[in-house]
Amino acid sequence: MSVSVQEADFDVGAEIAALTAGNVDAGAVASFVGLVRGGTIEAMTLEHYPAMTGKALDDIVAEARQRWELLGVRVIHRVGRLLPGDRIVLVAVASTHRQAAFEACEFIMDYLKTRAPFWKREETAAGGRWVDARDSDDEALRRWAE
Amino acid sequence: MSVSVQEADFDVGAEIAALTAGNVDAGAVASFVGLVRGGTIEAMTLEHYPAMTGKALDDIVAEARQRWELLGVRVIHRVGRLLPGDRIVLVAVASTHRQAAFEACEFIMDYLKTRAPFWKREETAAGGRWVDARDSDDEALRRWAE
Amino acid sequence: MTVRILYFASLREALGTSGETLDLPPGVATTGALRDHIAARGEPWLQLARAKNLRCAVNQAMVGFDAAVKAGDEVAFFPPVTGG
Amino acid sequence: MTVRILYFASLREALGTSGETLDLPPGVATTGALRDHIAARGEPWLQLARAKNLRCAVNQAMVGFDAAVKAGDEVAFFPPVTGG
Repeated sequence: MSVSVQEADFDVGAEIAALTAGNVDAGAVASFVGLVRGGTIEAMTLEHYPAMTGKALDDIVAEARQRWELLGVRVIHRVGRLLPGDRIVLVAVASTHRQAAFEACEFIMDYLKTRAPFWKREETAAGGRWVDARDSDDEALRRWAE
Repeated sequence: MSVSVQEADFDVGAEIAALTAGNVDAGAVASFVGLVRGGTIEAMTLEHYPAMTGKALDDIVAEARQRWELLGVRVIHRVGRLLPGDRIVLVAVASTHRQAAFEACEFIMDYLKTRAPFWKREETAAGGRWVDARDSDDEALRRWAE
Repeated sequence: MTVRILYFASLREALGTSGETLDLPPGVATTGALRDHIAARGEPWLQLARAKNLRCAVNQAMVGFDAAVKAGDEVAFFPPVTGG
Repeated sequence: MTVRILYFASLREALGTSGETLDLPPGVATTGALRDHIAARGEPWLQLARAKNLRCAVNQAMVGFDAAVKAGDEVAFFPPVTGG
Protein backbone atom coordinates (compact mmCIF):
# COMPACT_ATOMS: atom_id res chain seq x y z
CA MET A 1 0.00 0.00 0.00
CA SER A 2 1.74 3.14 -1.13
CA VAL A 3 -0.65 5.95 -0.08
CA SER A 4 -2.35 6.63 3.28
CA VAL A 5 -4.44 9.53 4.54
CA GLN A 6 -4.89 9.27 8.28
CA GLU A 7 -5.26 11.13 11.58
CA ALA A 8 -2.61 9.02 13.29
CA ASP A 9 1.09 9.81 13.40
CA PHE A 10 3.53 7.55 11.55
CA ASP A 11 6.93 5.95 12.23
CA VAL A 12 9.41 7.45 9.75
CA GLY A 13 12.17 4.91 10.38
CA ALA A 14 9.84 1.92 10.05
CA GLU A 15 8.29 3.28 6.85
CA ILE A 16 11.66 3.92 5.23
CA ALA A 17 12.94 0.49 6.25
CA ALA A 18 9.78 -1.25 4.97
CA LEU A 19 10.21 0.40 1.58
CA THR A 20 13.42 -1.53 0.81
CA ALA A 21 12.92 -4.67 2.90
CA GLY A 22 13.74 -7.71 0.78
CA ASN A 23 14.52 -5.66 -2.31
CA VAL A 24 18.16 -6.34 -3.21
CA ASP A 25 18.23 -3.67 -5.93
CA ALA A 26 17.35 -0.79 -3.60
CA GLY A 27 20.48 1.28 -3.06
CA ALA A 28 18.86 4.63 -2.33
CA VAL A 29 15.93 6.02 -0.36
CA ALA A 30 15.16 9.73 -0.51
CA SER A 31 12.52 11.01 1.85
CA PHE A 32 10.79 14.12 3.03
CA VAL A 33 9.02 14.88 6.31
CA GLY A 34 6.87 17.99 6.64
CA LEU A 35 6.20 19.34 10.14
CA VAL A 36 3.89 21.91 11.74
CA ARG A 37 5.99 24.99 12.41
CA GLY A 38 5.49 26.78 15.72
CA GLY A 39 6.14 30.40 16.55
CA THR A 40 2.76 32.14 16.76
CA ILE A 41 0.89 29.03 15.61
CA GLU A 42 -0.80 27.12 18.43
CA ALA A 43 -2.39 24.42 16.30
CA MET A 44 -3.12 23.54 12.70
CA THR A 45 -6.13 21.71 11.30
CA LEU A 46 -5.86 19.84 8.02
CA GLU A 47 -9.12 19.61 6.08
CA HIS A 48 -9.36 17.45 2.97
CA TYR A 49 -11.78 16.17 0.32
CA PRO A 50 -12.01 12.52 1.34
CA ALA A 51 -13.50 11.13 -1.87
CA MET A 52 -10.73 12.76 -3.91
CA THR A 53 -7.63 12.68 -1.70
CA GLY A 54 -6.54 9.08 -2.12
CA LYS A 55 -7.18 9.20 -5.85
CA ALA A 56 -5.19 12.42 -6.28
CA LEU A 57 -2.23 10.96 -4.37
CA ASP A 58 -2.44 7.68 -6.30
CA ASP A 59 -2.33 9.64 -9.56
CA ILE A 60 0.71 11.62 -8.43
CA VAL A 61 2.56 8.42 -7.45
CA ALA A 62 1.61 6.76 -10.76
CA GLU A 63 2.94 9.76 -12.66
CA ALA A 64 6.24 9.60 -10.72
CA ARG A 65 6.54 5.88 -11.47
CA GLN A 66 6.13 6.61 -15.17
CA ARG A 67 8.88 9.22 -15.12
CA TRP A 68 11.45 7.37 -13.03
CA GLU A 69 12.46 3.77 -12.42
CA LEU A 70 11.29 3.38 -8.82
CA LEU A 71 11.38 0.36 -6.53
CA GLY A 72 9.01 1.68 -3.88
CA VAL A 73 7.01 4.76 -2.98
CA ARG A 74 5.30 5.62 0.30
CA VAL A 75 3.12 8.69 0.90
CA ILE A 76 1.40 9.37 4.23
CA HIS A 77 -0.55 12.57 4.81
CA ARG A 78 -2.22 13.35 8.12
CA VAL A 79 -5.55 15.16 8.54
CA GLY A 80 -7.26 16.65 11.58
CA ARG A 81 -5.85 18.85 14.31
CA LEU A 82 -2.05 18.92 14.75
CA LEU A 83 0.30 20.76 17.10
CA PRO A 84 3.64 22.51 16.45
CA GLY A 85 6.36 19.93 15.85
CA ASP A 86 3.85 17.29 14.72
CA ARG A 87 4.58 15.48 11.48
CA ILE A 88 2.16 16.30 8.63
CA VAL A 89 3.45 14.37 5.66
CA LEU A 90 5.96 11.71 4.66
CA VAL A 91 7.11 11.01 1.12
CA ALA A 92 9.72 8.27 0.73
CA VAL A 93 11.04 6.90 -2.56
CA ALA A 94 13.34 3.92 -3.14
CA SER A 95 15.36 3.44 -6.29
CA THR A 96 18.55 1.82 -7.51
CA HIS A 97 20.42 5.13 -7.61
CA ARG A 98 20.06 8.36 -5.69
CA GLN A 99 19.24 10.75 -8.53
CA ALA A 100 15.96 9.05 -9.41
CA ALA A 101 15.03 8.78 -5.72
CA PHE A 102 15.66 12.48 -5.04
CA GLU A 103 13.94 13.71 -8.18
CA ALA A 104 10.85 11.57 -7.72
CA CYS A 105 10.58 12.58 -4.05
CA GLU A 106 10.69 16.28 -4.95
CA PHE A 107 8.29 15.75 -7.84
CA ILE A 108 5.74 14.06 -5.58
CA MET A 109 6.04 16.84 -2.96
CA ASP A 110 5.65 19.57 -5.60
CA TYR A 111 2.55 17.91 -7.04
CA LEU A 112 1.10 17.14 -3.62
CA LYS A 113 1.49 20.79 -2.61
CA THR A 114 -0.49 22.03 -5.62
CA ARG A 115 -2.79 19.15 -6.66
CA ALA A 116 -3.82 17.16 -3.60
CA PRO A 117 -6.99 18.48 -1.89
CA PHE A 118 -5.70 19.44 1.56
CA TRP A 119 -6.21 22.80 3.25
CA LYS A 120 -4.46 24.10 6.36
CA ARG A 121 -6.15 26.27 8.96
CA GLU A 122 -3.88 27.83 11.58
CA GLU A 123 -4.91 28.76 15.10
CA THR A 124 -3.05 31.61 16.78
CA ALA A 125 -3.77 33.65 19.91
CA ALA A 126 -5.48 36.15 17.56
CA GLY A 127 -7.84 33.52 16.15
CA GLY A 128 -7.94 31.15 13.18
CA ARG A 129 -6.98 31.73 9.57
CA TRP A 130 -6.71 29.65 6.42
CA VAL A 131 -3.17 29.35 5.10
CA ASP A 132 -2.68 31.04 1.73
CA ALA A 133 -1.21 29.08 -1.16
CA ARG A 134 2.38 30.09 -1.90
CA ASP A 135 3.36 31.26 -5.38
CA SER A 136 6.66 29.43 -4.90
CA ASP A 137 4.75 26.14 -4.88
CA ASP A 138 3.32 26.86 -8.33
CA GLU A 139 6.78 27.82 -9.51
CA ALA A 140 8.24 24.60 -8.12
CA LEU A 141 5.69 22.63 -10.11
CA ARG A 142 6.61 24.31 -13.37
CA ARG A 143 10.09 22.78 -13.51
CA TRP A 144 8.53 19.35 -14.13
CA ALA A 145 6.62 20.51 -17.22
CA GLU A 146 7.80 18.84 -20.39
CA MET B 1 27.19 16.60 16.73
CA SER B 2 26.43 16.67 13.05
CA VAL B 3 28.92 14.16 11.56
CA SER B 4 29.67 10.57 12.60
CA VAL B 5 31.85 7.87 11.04
CA GLN B 6 31.16 4.54 12.69
CA GLU B 7 30.91 0.77 12.28
CA ALA B 8 27.53 0.60 14.01
CA ASP B 9 24.16 0.86 12.30
CA PHE B 10 21.97 3.90 12.98
CA ASP B 11 18.29 4.59 13.70
CA VAL B 12 16.94 6.65 10.80
CA GLY B 13 13.68 7.64 12.51
CA ALA B 14 15.41 8.71 15.72
CA GLU B 15 18.04 10.74 13.84
CA ILE B 16 15.43 12.56 11.75
CA ALA B 17 13.30 13.28 14.81
CA ALA B 18 16.30 14.54 16.82
CA LEU B 19 17.15 16.98 14.05
CA THR B 20 14.01 19.04 14.60
CA ALA B 21 13.28 18.37 18.27
CA GLY B 22 12.54 21.63 20.02
CA ASN B 23 13.07 23.73 16.88
CA VAL B 24 9.77 25.48 16.16
CA ASP B 25 10.98 26.84 12.81
CA ALA B 26 11.69 23.44 11.30
CA GLY B 27 8.99 22.70 8.74
CA ALA B 28 10.94 20.39 6.46
CA VAL B 29 13.40 17.51 6.72
CA ALA B 30 14.87 15.98 3.57
CA SER B 31 16.92 12.86 4.00
CA PHE B 32 18.80 10.21 2.13
CA VAL B 33 19.68 6.65 3.08
CA GLY B 34 22.18 4.67 1.01
CA LEU B 35 22.09 0.87 1.22
CA VAL B 36 24.27 -2.03 0.12
CA ARG B 37 22.69 -3.51 -3.00
CA GLY B 38 22.56 -7.28 -3.30
CA GLY B 39 22.39 -9.38 -6.43
CA THR B 40 25.81 -10.89 -6.98
CA ILE B 41 27.33 -8.96 -4.07
CA GLU B 42 27.74 -11.02 -0.92
CA ALA B 43 29.37 -8.34 1.22
CA MET B 44 30.90 -4.90 0.96
CA THR B 45 33.78 -3.47 2.95
CA LEU B 46 34.12 0.28 3.43
CA GLU B 47 37.68 1.50 3.87
CA HIS B 48 38.38 5.11 4.82
CA TYR B 49 41.17 7.53 5.72
CA PRO B 50 40.42 8.06 9.39
CA ALA B 51 42.46 11.23 9.92
CA MET B 52 40.74 12.91 6.99
CA THR B 53 37.18 11.55 6.95
CA GLY B 54 35.60 13.59 9.72
CA LYS B 55 37.29 16.76 8.51
CA ALA B 56 36.14 16.20 4.91
CA LEU B 57 32.54 15.65 6.05
CA ASP B 58 32.67 18.67 8.38
CA ASP B 59 33.87 20.82 5.46
CA ILE B 60 31.03 19.58 3.23
CA VAL B 61 28.44 20.34 5.90
CA ALA B 62 29.95 23.79 6.52
CA GLU B 63 29.79 24.54 2.79
CA ALA B 64 26.12 23.50 2.68
CA ARG B 65 25.35 25.73 5.68
CA GLN B 66 26.93 28.66 3.84
CA ARG B 67 24.83 28.08 0.73
CA TRP B 68 21.45 27.43 2.39
CA GLU B 69 19.66 28.54 5.55
CA LEU B 70 19.67 25.28 7.47
CA LEU B 71 18.35 24.47 10.94
CA GLY B 72 20.09 21.12 11.35
CA VAL B 73 22.30 18.68 9.47
CA ARG B 74 23.15 15.07 10.32
CA VAL B 75 25.60 12.88 8.42
CA ILE B 76 26.40 9.30 9.43
CA HIS B 77 28.67 7.11 7.33
CA ARG B 78 29.46 3.53 8.22
CA VAL B 79 32.80 1.78 7.71
CA GLY B 80 33.83 -1.86 7.91
CA ARG B 81 32.13 -4.94 6.48
CA LEU B 82 28.46 -4.65 5.52
CA LEU B 83 25.93 -7.05 4.01
CA PRO B 84 23.30 -6.54 1.29
CA GLY B 85 20.42 -4.45 2.61
CA ASP B 86 22.61 -2.83 5.29
CA ARG B 87 22.51 0.94 5.59
CA ILE B 88 25.74 2.69 4.54
CA VAL B 89 25.01 6.39 4.87
CA LEU B 90 22.43 8.83 6.21
CA VAL B 91 22.22 12.50 5.28
CA ALA B 92 19.36 14.45 6.86
CA VAL B 93 18.79 18.19 6.58
CA ALA B 94 16.22 20.36 8.38
CA SER B 95 15.12 23.75 7.15
CA THR B 96 12.15 26.08 7.26
CA HIS B 97 11.05 25.18 3.74
CA ARG B 98 11.45 22.08 1.62
CA GLN B 99 13.47 23.52 -1.27
CA ALA B 100 16.49 24.36 0.86
CA ALA B 101 16.28 21.01 2.65
CA PHE B 102 16.18 19.01 -0.59
CA GLU B 103 18.92 20.99 -2.30
CA ALA B 104 21.30 20.87 0.65
CA CYS B 105 20.71 17.13 1.11
CA GLU B 106 21.55 16.46 -2.56
CA PHE B 107 24.53 18.80 -2.40
CA ILE B 108 25.96 16.98 0.61
CA MET B 109 25.46 13.58 -1.03
CA ASP B 110 27.08 14.75 -4.29
CA TYR B 111 30.10 16.12 -2.42
CA LEU B 112 30.35 13.11 -0.14
CA LYS B 113 30.38 10.78 -3.17
CA THR B 114 33.32 12.61 -4.76
CA ARG B 115 35.24 14.26 -1.90
CA ALA B 116 34.97 12.13 1.23
CA PRO B 117 37.72 9.49 1.53
CA PHE B 118 35.71 6.25 1.52
CA TRP B 119 36.34 3.28 -0.76
CA LYS B 120 34.08 0.29 -1.35
CA ARG B 121 35.32 -3.23 -1.94
CA GLU B 122 32.73 -5.78 -3.04
CA GLU B 123 32.88 -9.50 -2.37
CA THR B 124 31.19 -11.82 -4.87
CA ALA B 125 31.36 -15.58 -5.42
CA ALA B 126 34.08 -14.81 -7.98
CA GLY B 127 36.25 -12.90 -5.47
CA GLY B 128 36.73 -9.34 -4.34
CA ARG B 129 36.96 -6.16 -6.37
CA TRP B 130 37.21 -2.44 -5.67
CA VAL B 131 34.20 -0.46 -6.85
CA ASP B 132 35.00 1.97 -9.68
CA ALA B 133 34.07 5.62 -9.32
CA ARG B 134 31.10 6.56 -11.51
CA ASP B 135 31.41 9.38 -14.04
CA SER B 136 27.81 10.32 -13.17
CA ASP B 137 28.99 11.27 -9.67
CA ASP B 138 31.44 13.79 -11.09
CA GLU B 139 28.70 15.12 -13.36
CA ALA B 140 26.32 15.44 -10.40
CA LEU B 141 28.92 17.54 -8.61
CA ARG B 142 29.30 19.96 -11.50
CA ARG B 143 25.79 21.35 -11.16
CA TRP B 144 26.77 23.00 -7.86
CA ALA B 145 29.66 24.95 -9.42
CA GLU B 146 29.09 28.67 -9.42
CA MET C 1 -31.39 15.20 -12.99
CA THR C 2 -29.15 16.79 -10.43
CA VAL C 3 -25.52 17.49 -9.61
CA ARG C 4 -23.90 17.18 -6.20
CA ILE C 5 -21.88 20.30 -5.29
CA LEU C 6 -19.21 20.47 -2.57
CA TYR C 7 -17.43 23.44 -0.99
CA PHE C 8 -14.19 23.22 1.00
CA ALA C 9 -12.03 25.17 3.42
CA SER C 10 -12.38 29.00 3.42
CA LEU C 11 -15.03 28.81 0.71
CA ARG C 12 -17.09 26.37 2.78
CA GLU C 13 -16.84 28.75 5.74
CA ALA C 14 -17.75 31.81 3.68
CA LEU C 15 -20.79 30.07 2.19
CA GLY C 16 -21.85 28.53 5.48
CA THR C 17 -22.37 25.12 3.90
CA SER C 18 -20.27 22.16 2.82
CA GLY C 19 -22.45 21.35 -0.16
CA GLU C 20 -25.80 21.09 -1.84
CA THR C 21 -27.70 19.11 -4.43
CA LEU C 22 -28.81 21.20 -7.37
CA ASP C 23 -30.99 20.68 -10.42
CA LEU C 24 -28.76 21.28 -13.39
CA PRO C 25 -30.47 24.19 -15.17
CA PRO C 26 -30.80 24.11 -18.95
CA GLY C 27 -27.79 25.70 -20.65
CA VAL C 28 -25.41 25.10 -17.71
CA ALA C 29 -22.99 22.59 -19.18
CA THR C 30 -19.55 23.60 -17.84
CA THR C 31 -17.96 24.15 -14.44
CA GLY C 32 -17.59 27.86 -15.29
CA ALA C 33 -21.28 28.19 -16.17
CA LEU C 34 -22.24 26.33 -12.98
CA ARG C 35 -20.05 28.66 -10.89
CA ASP C 36 -21.68 31.72 -12.50
CA HIS C 37 -25.16 30.25 -12.06
CA ILE C 38 -24.61 29.81 -8.32
CA ALA C 39 -22.89 33.18 -7.89
CA ALA C 40 -25.91 34.87 -9.51
CA ARG C 41 -27.90 34.16 -6.33
CA GLY C 42 -26.11 37.11 -4.72
CA GLU C 43 -24.40 37.08 -1.31
CA PRO C 44 -22.82 34.96 0.06
CA TRP C 45 -22.69 33.04 -3.24
CA LEU C 46 -20.95 35.90 -5.01
CA GLN C 47 -17.85 34.54 -3.23
CA LEU C 48 -17.64 32.01 -6.04
CA ALA C 49 -17.24 34.78 -8.60
CA ARG C 50 -14.97 36.90 -6.39
CA ALA C 51 -12.65 34.16 -5.11
CA LYS C 52 -9.09 34.62 -6.26
CA ASN C 53 -7.77 31.46 -7.91
CA LEU C 54 -10.93 29.41 -7.35
CA ARG C 55 -10.30 25.76 -8.20
CA CYS C 56 -12.74 23.03 -9.14
CA ALA C 57 -12.95 19.28 -9.57
CA VAL C 58 -15.48 17.11 -11.39
CA ASN C 59 -15.88 13.58 -10.08
CA GLN C 60 -12.79 14.00 -7.88
CA ALA C 61 -10.44 15.12 -10.65
CA MET C 62 -9.17 18.70 -10.85
CA VAL C 63 -10.35 20.43 -14.04
CA GLY C 64 -10.58 23.91 -15.53
CA PHE C 65 -13.68 26.09 -15.78
CA ASP C 66 -14.35 24.94 -19.33
CA ALA C 67 -14.84 21.32 -18.22
CA ALA C 68 -18.13 19.60 -19.01
CA VAL C 69 -20.69 19.04 -16.25
CA LYS C 70 -23.54 16.59 -16.67
CA ALA C 71 -26.31 15.23 -14.50
CA GLY C 72 -25.06 12.92 -11.77
CA ASP C 73 -21.62 14.53 -11.52
CA GLU C 74 -19.99 15.54 -8.25
CA VAL C 75 -18.60 19.06 -8.65
CA ALA C 76 -16.34 20.58 -5.99
CA PHE C 77 -15.29 24.23 -5.64
CA PHE C 78 -12.39 25.19 -3.38
CA PRO C 79 -9.47 27.58 -2.84
CA PRO C 80 -5.91 26.62 -3.90
CA VAL C 81 -4.74 23.62 -1.91
CA THR C 82 -2.22 24.06 0.92
CA GLY C 83 -1.33 20.59 2.18
CA GLY C 84 2.06 18.98 2.55
CA MET D 1 63.24 16.10 7.49
CA THR D 2 60.68 13.57 6.28
CA VAL D 3 57.14 13.25 4.94
CA ARG D 4 54.62 10.64 5.95
CA ILE D 5 53.05 8.95 2.91
CA LEU D 6 49.79 6.95 2.95
CA TYR D 7 48.21 4.69 0.33
CA PHE D 8 44.55 3.62 0.31
CA ALA D 9 42.20 1.07 -1.21
CA SER D 10 43.24 -0.56 -4.54
CA LEU D 11 46.48 1.44 -4.56
CA ARG D 12 47.37 0.19 -1.08
CA GLU D 13 46.74 -3.38 -2.26
CA ALA D 14 48.76 -2.95 -5.46
CA LEU D 15 51.71 -1.49 -3.58
CA GLY D 16 51.48 -4.01 -0.77
CA THR D 17 51.81 -1.30 1.88
CA SER D 18 49.56 1.24 3.58
CA GLY D 19 52.32 3.81 3.88
CA GLU D 20 55.88 4.79 4.46
CA THR D 21 58.05 7.54 5.87
CA LEU D 22 60.29 9.12 3.29
CA ASP D 23 63.13 11.64 3.32
CA LEU D 24 61.97 14.48 1.15
CA PRO D 25 64.63 14.56 -1.62
CA PRO D 26 66.01 17.91 -2.76
CA GLY D 27 63.96 19.36 -5.59
CA VAL D 28 60.80 17.43 -4.71
CA ALA D 29 58.46 20.23 -3.65
CA THR D 30 55.03 19.29 -5.04
CA THR D 31 52.65 16.33 -4.80
CA GLY D 32 53.25 15.64 -8.51
CA ALA D 33 57.03 15.58 -8.08
CA LEU D 34 56.68 13.30 -5.06
CA ARG D 35 54.46 10.92 -7.04
CA ASP D 36 57.03 10.80 -9.88
CA HIS D 37 59.89 10.35 -7.43
CA ILE D 38 58.23 7.28 -5.89
CA ALA D 39 57.13 5.86 -9.26
CA ALA D 40 60.73 6.05 -10.48
CA ARG D 41 61.56 3.11 -8.18
CA GLY D 42 59.98 0.81 -10.77
CA GLU D 43 57.37 -1.90 -10.06
CA PRO D 44 55.12 -1.94 -8.15
CA TRP D 45 55.59 1.80 -7.60
CA LEU D 46 54.98 2.56 -11.27
CA GLN D 47 51.30 2.12 -10.28
CA LEU D 48 51.46 5.69 -9.04
CA ALA D 49 52.32 6.93 -12.54
CA ARG D 50 49.94 4.55 -14.31
CA ALA D 51 46.89 4.94 -12.06
CA LYS D 52 43.94 6.48 -13.87
CA ASN D 53 42.59 9.47 -11.96
CA LEU D 54 45.00 9.18 -9.04
CA ARG D 55 43.99 11.55 -6.24
CA CYS D 56 46.03 13.03 -3.44
CA ALA D 57 45.68 14.89 -0.17
CA VAL D 58 48.15 16.92 1.85
CA ASN D 59 47.52 17.10 5.57
CA GLN D 60 44.05 15.56 5.09
CA ALA D 61 42.83 18.04 2.46
CA MET D 62 42.36 16.99 -1.16
CA VAL D 63 44.68 18.92 -3.49
CA GLY D 64 45.97 18.80 -7.06
CA PHE D 65 49.38 17.57 -8.22
CA ASP D 66 50.79 21.06 -8.22
CA ALA D 67 50.27 21.44 -4.46
CA ALA D 68 53.28 22.21 -2.27
CA VAL D 69 54.82 19.48 -0.12
CA LYS D 70 57.14 20.30 2.73
CA ALA D 71 58.88 18.37 5.48
CA GLY D 72 56.49 17.12 8.15
CA ASP D 73 53.49 16.90 5.83
CA GLU D 74 51.20 13.89 5.61
CA VAL D 75 50.69 13.08 1.93
CA ALA D 76 48.08 10.51 0.85
CA PHE D 77 47.66 8.92 -2.59
CA PHE D 78 44.46 7.07 -3.47
CA PRO D 79 42.02 6.17 -6.25
CA PRO D 80 38.81 8.18 -6.75
CA VAL D 81 36.57 7.84 -3.70
CA THR D 82 33.50 5.60 -3.84
CA GLY D 83 31.66 6.03 -0.55
CA GLY D 84 28.08 7.01 0.10
